[in-house]
Amino acid sequence: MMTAALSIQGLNKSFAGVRAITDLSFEVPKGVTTALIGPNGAGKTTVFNLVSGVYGVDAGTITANGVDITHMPSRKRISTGIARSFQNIRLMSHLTVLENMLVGQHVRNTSLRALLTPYRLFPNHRWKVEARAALAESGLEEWANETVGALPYGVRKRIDLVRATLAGASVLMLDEPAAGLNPSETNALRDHLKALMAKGITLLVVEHDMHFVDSICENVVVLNFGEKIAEGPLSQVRQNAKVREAYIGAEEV
Amino acid sequence: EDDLVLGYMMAKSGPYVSLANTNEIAVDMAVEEINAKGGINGKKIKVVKFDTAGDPKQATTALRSFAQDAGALAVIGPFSSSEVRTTFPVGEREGLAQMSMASSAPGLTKGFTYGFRNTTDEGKVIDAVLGAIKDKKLPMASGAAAYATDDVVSKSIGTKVVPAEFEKFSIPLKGSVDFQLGAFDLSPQVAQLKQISPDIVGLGSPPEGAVNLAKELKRQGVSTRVIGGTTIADPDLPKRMDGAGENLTIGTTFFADANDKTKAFTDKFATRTKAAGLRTDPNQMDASVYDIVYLYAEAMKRAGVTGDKAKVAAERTAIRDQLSTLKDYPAMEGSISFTDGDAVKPVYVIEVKGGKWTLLDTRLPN
Amino acid sequence: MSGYLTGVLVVLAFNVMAAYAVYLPLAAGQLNLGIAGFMAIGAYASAFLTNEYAWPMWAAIPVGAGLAGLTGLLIGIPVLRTHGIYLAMATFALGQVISALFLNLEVVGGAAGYPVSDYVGPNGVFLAAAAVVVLMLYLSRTRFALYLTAVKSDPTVADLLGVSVRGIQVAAFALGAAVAGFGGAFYAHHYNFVEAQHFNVLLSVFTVLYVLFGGTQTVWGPLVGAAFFTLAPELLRASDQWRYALFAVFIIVFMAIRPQGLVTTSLLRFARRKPAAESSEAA
Amino acid sequence: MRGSMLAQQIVNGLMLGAIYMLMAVAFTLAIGVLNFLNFSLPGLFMLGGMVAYGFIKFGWPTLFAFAAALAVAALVSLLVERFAYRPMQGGDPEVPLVSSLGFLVLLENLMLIYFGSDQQAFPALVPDLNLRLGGLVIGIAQLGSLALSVLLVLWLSWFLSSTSTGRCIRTVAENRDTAVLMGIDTGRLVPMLFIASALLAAVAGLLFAVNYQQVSPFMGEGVGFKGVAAMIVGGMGSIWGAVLGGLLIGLAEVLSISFIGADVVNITVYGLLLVILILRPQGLLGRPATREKL
Amino acid sequence: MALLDVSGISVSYGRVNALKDVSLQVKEGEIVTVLGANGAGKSTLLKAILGAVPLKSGGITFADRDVTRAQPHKRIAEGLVLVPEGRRILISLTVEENLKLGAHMRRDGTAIAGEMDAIYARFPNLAERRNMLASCLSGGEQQMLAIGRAMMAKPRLMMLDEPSLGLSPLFVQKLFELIVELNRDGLAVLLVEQNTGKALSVAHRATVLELGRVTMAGDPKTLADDPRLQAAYLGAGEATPA
Ligand SMILES: Nc1ncnc2c1ncn2[C@@H]1O[C@H](COP(=O)(O)OP(=O)(O)OP(=O)(O)O)[C@@H](O)[C@H]1O
Ligand SMILES: Nc1ncnc2c1ncn2[C@@H]1O[C@H](COP(=O)(O)OP(=O)(O)OP(=O)(O)O)[C@@H](O)[C@H]1O
Ligand SMILES: CC(C)C[C@H](N)C(=O)O
Ligand SMILES: [Mg+2]
Ligand SMILES: [Mg+2]
Repeated sequence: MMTAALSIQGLNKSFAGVRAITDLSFEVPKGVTTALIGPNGAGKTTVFNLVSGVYGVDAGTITANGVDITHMPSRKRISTGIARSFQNIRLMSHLTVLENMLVGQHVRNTSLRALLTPYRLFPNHRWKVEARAALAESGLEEWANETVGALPYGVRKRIDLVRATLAGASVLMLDEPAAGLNPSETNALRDHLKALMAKGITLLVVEHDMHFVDSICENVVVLNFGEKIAEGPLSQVRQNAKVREAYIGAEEV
Repeated sequence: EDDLVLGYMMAKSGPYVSLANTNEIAVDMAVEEINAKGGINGKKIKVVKFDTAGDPKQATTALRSFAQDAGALAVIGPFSSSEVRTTFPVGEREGLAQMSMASSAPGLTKGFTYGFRNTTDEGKVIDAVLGAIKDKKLPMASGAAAYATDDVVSKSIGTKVVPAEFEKFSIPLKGSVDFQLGAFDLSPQVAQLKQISPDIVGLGSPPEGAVNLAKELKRQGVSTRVIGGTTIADPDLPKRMDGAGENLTIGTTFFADANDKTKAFTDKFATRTKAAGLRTDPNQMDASVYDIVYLYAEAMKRAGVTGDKAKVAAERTAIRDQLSTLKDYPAMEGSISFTDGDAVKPVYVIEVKGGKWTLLDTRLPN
Repeated sequence: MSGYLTGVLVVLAFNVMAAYAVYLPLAAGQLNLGIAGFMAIGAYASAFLTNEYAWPMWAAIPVGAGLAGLTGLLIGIPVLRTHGIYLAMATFALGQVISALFLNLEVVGGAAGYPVSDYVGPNGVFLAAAAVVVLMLYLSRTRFALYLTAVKSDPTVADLLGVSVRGIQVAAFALGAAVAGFGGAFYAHHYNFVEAQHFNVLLSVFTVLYVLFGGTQTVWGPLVGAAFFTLAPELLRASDQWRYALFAVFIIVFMAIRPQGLVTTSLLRFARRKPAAESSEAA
Repeated sequence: MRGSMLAQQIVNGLMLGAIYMLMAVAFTLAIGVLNFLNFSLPGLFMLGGMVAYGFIKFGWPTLFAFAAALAVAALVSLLVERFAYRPMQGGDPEVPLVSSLGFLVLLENLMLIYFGSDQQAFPALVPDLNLRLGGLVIGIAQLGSLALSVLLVLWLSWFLSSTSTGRCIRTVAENRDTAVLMGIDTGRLVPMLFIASALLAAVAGLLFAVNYQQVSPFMGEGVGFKGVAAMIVGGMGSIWGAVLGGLLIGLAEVLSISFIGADVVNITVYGLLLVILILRPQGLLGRPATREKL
Repeated sequence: MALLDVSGISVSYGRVNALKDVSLQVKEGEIVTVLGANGAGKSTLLKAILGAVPLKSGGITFADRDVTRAQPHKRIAEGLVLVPEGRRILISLTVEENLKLGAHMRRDGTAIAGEMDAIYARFPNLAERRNMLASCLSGGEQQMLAIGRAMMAKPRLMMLDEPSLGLSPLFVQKLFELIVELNRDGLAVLLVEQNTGKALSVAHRATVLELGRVTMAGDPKTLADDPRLQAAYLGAGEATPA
């Protein structure tokens, strides 16, 4: 059997006595783009935070690419091939866009020598070339030397995504990548994600835009009050009464 | 044509201003007097000034500038012990004499042939004070020490000078308390002194510490005689203690009412400072710096200096040589000789009586 | 060179070294208000070795710097658990404690200070400062500098991207301490005297002041800040007792107009764009 | 050491602590609320004492002189707000520190030019301001400052936690831009805070002058730094922490002087601060920083 | 006379001209929606109306009063309120304190408690967490809090900047129902949305911004069918670096 890209077993987490995640188990098989959906406050971002190590788990295990990362320090987890983006965009505002990309590459480049190479003296240092290429792919090359401070929301959103991909991870967790994007930008995003999938990257996506989920995700996990209430292809999950009641509503399909 | 150039390091800004800001007037007075009488060897004295702000780093800059740019023959200053510690090595390398007017930490001139001080070691001063108290048969059955811990001079008074002198005068040292230079609250120290209740408290401190200690002693109702050295020789001290500090007894190298010479200096100084809107009573440093100019003048005269730029190195050395052997020069402060670079001169033991300094005794060296 | 200029430039050289000692951790968002303590360690340690064990200066000075760096490393590990203003206060307290320890350490003279026998001339001091500047310029071109800014900007995300936030912070802090110790060691051997009272809070605080004045966005800021703070009071010499008051007014007004400090990324970029409309990322 | 003396030393420590405590509260207002380590506060503390001294020497009645000193401190604090705080919004948090320190240097030097560097004797208001209980000597002014500090602190903590203005203040503390969007008149509120912390510092300075009958241009530095230490020990932003911290620092100082000696004061006081910061980075009564939610 | 009248305003951030000669009206009891690509200047427009960014030119009247030069708090006191982009809830305050903060301009103290209960009834998630720090809320919960906070101000005109961002489909539905309901009770609404379809379906009038300029305005039904609206989204509607 192939190991899953990400496997979560019996996960529990509460904050100050309030249960945020209860006995959650699910798997993201390699190459199967999966969506994590559910009402606001269901615990989706919390799952991401537990997987990336922002919080410690109360109980349960998390395995990424066959490695048990449950108690691994947050800093080390990205080296097991699992990277993420942020619901509230988090860019390093003192750095330029290109520099943000260079930080994103760090995990592939951790030797002391890499740390102390004066890469800035070489205009075409290979890491810079790579980062520029990645920016260009997302149509961001014109922003490369801007400090990220006051860039438009849509641009920042894409930067966040590109930075996550530069870690070279095989699993990408994206927290509401399409939120706040207009339809044309959403289309571009979809193309971008499809390209990543074609490269063999496994995606775990939290998203409220069901059309978007429909167009890229094979499997959907639905959370409510920290518990899994349904799992399966979206078309099937959609019919689930519990899901309709808690999440989708009488949505025009 | 050539003037005889003296460098002068002032401390006109920084922590010592109020002790040092009238020094310049004393220097100018002395220089004008000497020049009015025809100068030295037919040449006029010219003073080049530099404000060091009491900072050792700026003081070395000043010294370098006197040595390399101004062609000074000798240097008046620096002011404080800290500055002396950094400028004396430079002076030694440059072959340029310096004479400090205020630094009184023990042993500063040791190992330097170009370093001089027209100040008296605090050991000798305290010795004179205790001698005077003994001669006057004032109570001295028990003693304690009080000192500032973070100041060179104060700490050595409190930990070395006072214990040694008490022993010499067979006064049992019953305890000691210390405080920080910046301390404003001496209540814990005085509470301890209250328990010891000594006849004499040997104090090592700048004037601020003396004022605060006196006030706190009064507040807690402790009566004792505080004695100290030149570090608290501030003419305004009784006024600053504002009713406290009766019987405070110190040694100083300058007392305005000592004799005609000192009175004349005091009067002339007062007219000049008044015009400048400054403190009119000269302090010990004013007197010292005034005499430093005369001491240099005497040394230059004896060395026959010409101020010729070509001979500057030789003349600097000649001045140093004359100073180090100078004996019994009749200066304004009294008769001055040099041993190991330090001036040996009379000490006036003065006491606060009725909110005023009064002379208790004059102690001549030996 | 005139004696005056030499004296001023020597002071500048020491200020530059202190400035970079503050700058390194500051670039990673850590305000070190105890830099004087580390300078004291370098100064006393190297002076002790040359005085008591007759070590040659060229060996004693790096050892002094190393000892300061080591102290920075050992103390940095627990202290850097604190953040922001707490960290600033922890380093402030540390500086106070170190200087108080030396004040009471009788083997190095205690309050009386410690005369140093060996002498390093102005040129040696200039060389030392130049070496520090070159090292900083070099570092500013590496990923290390990039991570410093990343850690300052968003430590949480830097951590999730795999950057060892603690490692970078401790390294910056310890390296800064070593640079301070290096400067301190030269200080001792140039002025031939060290006293604990010299390495006080105000020294630490003023160093931070000119680093911020120069600007922390680029590696040039500390240099420019130190130069300004050394030279401006000299230019104001004529104004006598007003000089520090005028100086303070100037700082206040300047910082109100230009809070980012004197040298900023955009300033450098602007300057660079003029001659060549080239890549603007190096700064 | 005899018991009576220990009692006296504890009294001495608490009295000293009262001064630190007021300073600590002033700092806490500035930092906890405005996130601004306001180094001009020691300068305002000094102004409180020096300006009152100046006016008294000028011949003004004592109370007028006190009021004038407080008014001057408040005015200067408004300048600090205008030049050191307001332009720095949105920049690095360390930056306002520079200009506020600039103000400290400026104030000290102005006083230095006017009064000289000497410590000056502040006139005693009443010949003997002391309670004598058995062997104990307790300064009335000090006792008063202790009481005043506690009252001020009580009122302040109630005000910040329970009034609408208090909530607005905390909003500004968290995010000034958001505060503007919420319709908070930051142009009025922030200067008010500056005045409040300036008054605390200046009152502390006045009490200091009355207690110790001395003023000098540099009197703010030592007290100011200990005030910051007290604030941190207690926990930044916690007003009760400032009280606790002030008293602890005062006691630590006095007891280490009487048991060991003044040369260890800095080691014990700042060592205490360091140890507390390492063991409990948020201070004794401070809230621990929670790991932020992403 | 319109409740809000924005006439010919321009705003720039340094060299970036974010708004160019923009005019817009909101009448009493009306829902007006502003559409536009990312970076078109929608948020800037709302902030300018509130007075949080300075105008380069143009004027604004609100409730028959010229507020062009009035400070934001003056405008808010007049009954203008903004639910800002990115929620901007105060994370060091509790949920309840955030709500109370919304009412800080009001003098009618007694009514506040009742309204708070009404808001809790509408957003049960908030009721459960009323004494928790707002930093603990999930993204969607924070959005609810931001809207609740704005309601506490009892405004005459509520401006919402992308309120549906990050909300679940069910909640988006509820949100639009809420907007319609509040509007029915007399609240005027100025709505900025990416969710074009929904926004047009509730609005009485719509305005389209492109690169800081008004390019279309009018009836939402006709606009929805306008091919140019599609163009505004599908075309290169983005700002370029300065
Ligand atoms: N650090 C924390 N402290 C306390 N409670 C928390 C914390 N983080 C999350 N929670 C709570 O856990 C629950 C789940 O939050 P989470 O952010 O995971 O929701 P979500 O599913 O991502 O919702 P949304 O779609 O609105 O972003 C919420 O009720 C939230 O209040
Ligand atoms: N503080 C600022 N400094 C500089 N430029 C800014 C600032 N805020 C916005 N801008 C620029 O002004 C333009 C308009 O921005 P605005 O935020 O108003 O757009 P928007 O229509 O709300 O976009 P979005 O849909 O992404 O929220 C953009 O080009 C943006 O980069
Ligand atoms: C002015 C005095 C405080 C100077 C002191 N006597 C010293 O040696 O430095
Ligand atoms: Mg979420
Ligand atoms: Mg917007």
